[in-house]
Amino acid sequence: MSDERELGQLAKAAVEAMLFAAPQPLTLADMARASGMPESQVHSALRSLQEEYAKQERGILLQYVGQGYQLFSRPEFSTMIQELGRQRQVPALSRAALETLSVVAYRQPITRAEVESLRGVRSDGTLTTLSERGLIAEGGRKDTVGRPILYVTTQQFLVEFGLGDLEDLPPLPEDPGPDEA
Amino acid sequence: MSDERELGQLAKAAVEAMLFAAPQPLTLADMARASGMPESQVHSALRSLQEEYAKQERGILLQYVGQGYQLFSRPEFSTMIQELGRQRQVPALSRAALETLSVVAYRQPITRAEVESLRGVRSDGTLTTLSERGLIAEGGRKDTVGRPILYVTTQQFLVEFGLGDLEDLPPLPEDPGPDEA
Amino acid sequence: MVREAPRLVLEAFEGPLQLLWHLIDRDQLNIYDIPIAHITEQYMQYLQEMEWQEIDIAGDFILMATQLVQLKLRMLLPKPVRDSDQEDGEDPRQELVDRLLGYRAVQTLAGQLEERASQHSVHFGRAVERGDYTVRAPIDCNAAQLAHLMGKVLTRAIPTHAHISRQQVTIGQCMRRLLVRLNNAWRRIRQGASFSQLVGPASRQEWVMNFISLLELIRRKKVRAEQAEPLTDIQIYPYRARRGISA
Repeated sequence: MSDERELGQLAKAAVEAMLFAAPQPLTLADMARASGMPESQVHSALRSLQEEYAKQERGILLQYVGQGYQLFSRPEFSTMIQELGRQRQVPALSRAALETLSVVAYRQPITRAEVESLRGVRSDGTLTTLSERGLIAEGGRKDTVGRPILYVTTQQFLVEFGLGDLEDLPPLPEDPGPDEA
Repeated sequence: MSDERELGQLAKAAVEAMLFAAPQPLTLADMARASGMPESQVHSALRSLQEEYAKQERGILLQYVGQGYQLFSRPEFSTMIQELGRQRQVPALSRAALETLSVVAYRQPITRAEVESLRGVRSDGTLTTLSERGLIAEGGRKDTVGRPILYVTTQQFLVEFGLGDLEDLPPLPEDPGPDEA
Repeated sequence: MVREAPRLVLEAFEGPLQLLWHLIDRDQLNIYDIPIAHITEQYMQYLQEMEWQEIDIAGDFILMATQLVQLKLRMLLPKPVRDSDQEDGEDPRQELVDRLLGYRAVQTLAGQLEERASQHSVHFGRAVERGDYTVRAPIDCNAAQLAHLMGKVLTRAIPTHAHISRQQVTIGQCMRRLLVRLNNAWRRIRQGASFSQLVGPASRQEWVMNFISLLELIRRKKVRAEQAEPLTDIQIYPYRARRGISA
């Protein structure tokens, strides 16, 4: 009896750990496969976790969204969390990095050499910074000599700049274009 | 009396929510500012959360890293989590870079020349790599001829190496001295 | 003299101090009483046998070699007349010993740090993009500023780089071609077309051109574009589909 309780406790902890750390919503099958537990056990662990979160006035909650389970912070604390987001500044991007980012955004996919030719300065450092920040990524190789890397902006770029899509990029100022040129 | 308990419960839930949602370690000050609670209350909420996580056989734990608090999954579930697609983030540094990093960590603030004299080799390349990785940064200039750059480790260094503070660095190996040799 | 020596790669050693430690360990020498003549000889032999691949590192090894030779000479010379400032019996090897011990400490620390990181790596923080209530990392810039910066880049780039203007002509051609094809598709089936259909088989260069053209067409309200999700194909419609295409 006490063994069973302990097992249940362990299953709950395992499920909580998986939900906490997994990069996407998890299905019963995902968790069963990863943990080696039967789905029924995962399921009852999920149920008791959900109850516990609800009962104990916790800061997080468990929801079934789409086709998987996911942890969320409780909505009543979202103001605080937004407040935190406003305060904690990720180190601001340098002017050079922003410039490189705009070139990639408007001219993607684009090679380093093309970025440099447009900016007129070496840009490998800023491209690295932007990649590390997750704002740009490799989007294949160009079919020319040396098959250089092509850079594109990422989904995170759209999210962080509040853009729905690349088409939401603001129009370029005073770009003459073929018709008016 | 019951009000006080309720307030404590609410503080704990708020702190948990903030820690859960934040993508990086949060300081006491961060959480106090965002929630409007006094730091002392945030502190006691952190303590009771930490105790609870430890006592209740939970899937997550609370750690002090990079001068802030962060939630992590418990290490015993790391295999499952890797099974679900997360990868262990061990800083991939060359031996030379690690050596340079430890010199900077223990001797900061330190100039390039001082690093090189300790290591016996040129270290400009590894210092650049470490700066680009965000593990070290310029921390002013030394007041000597040429005003050389002084290097210090960053918060990211603490975070990536799981250190709360510089005092958490492993102790310096003791020099046995000629007697014991 | 041709000699069959084991080919050692210099980079196997991080530096001269590591090489010296290798020799000390190999020959089981006492660090506090290093036989300088012996170690210098061994060190020089290594240097001769090594492959020199990176001149920067080679310099560090050679510097150490000269320091060792100097030290050896000092050991051989009769003791100088006692300097009033210098303590009696100061061992000329002391500085080298200090450096070697310092270096070994550094190596130990590097190992400990690595171990530390490895222990920490089984702690997973949350994967951050997830969840509706997650904090977004704020960026000190907005999309309008990006456009502004890009505009500046362009005005700076156009006069100095001839191929930029050539590219702009090509974009014009691309835009017209895209519109004609879209127009045809619309007349034929009264439906929009996907970007990849419109472009057809093309080189990457042409894809770039076409995409830029598309952005420009959108900006000028010649076409509307929809994309269900990032990285999926883009559906394009004439901007005023009911009235046909103005171009």
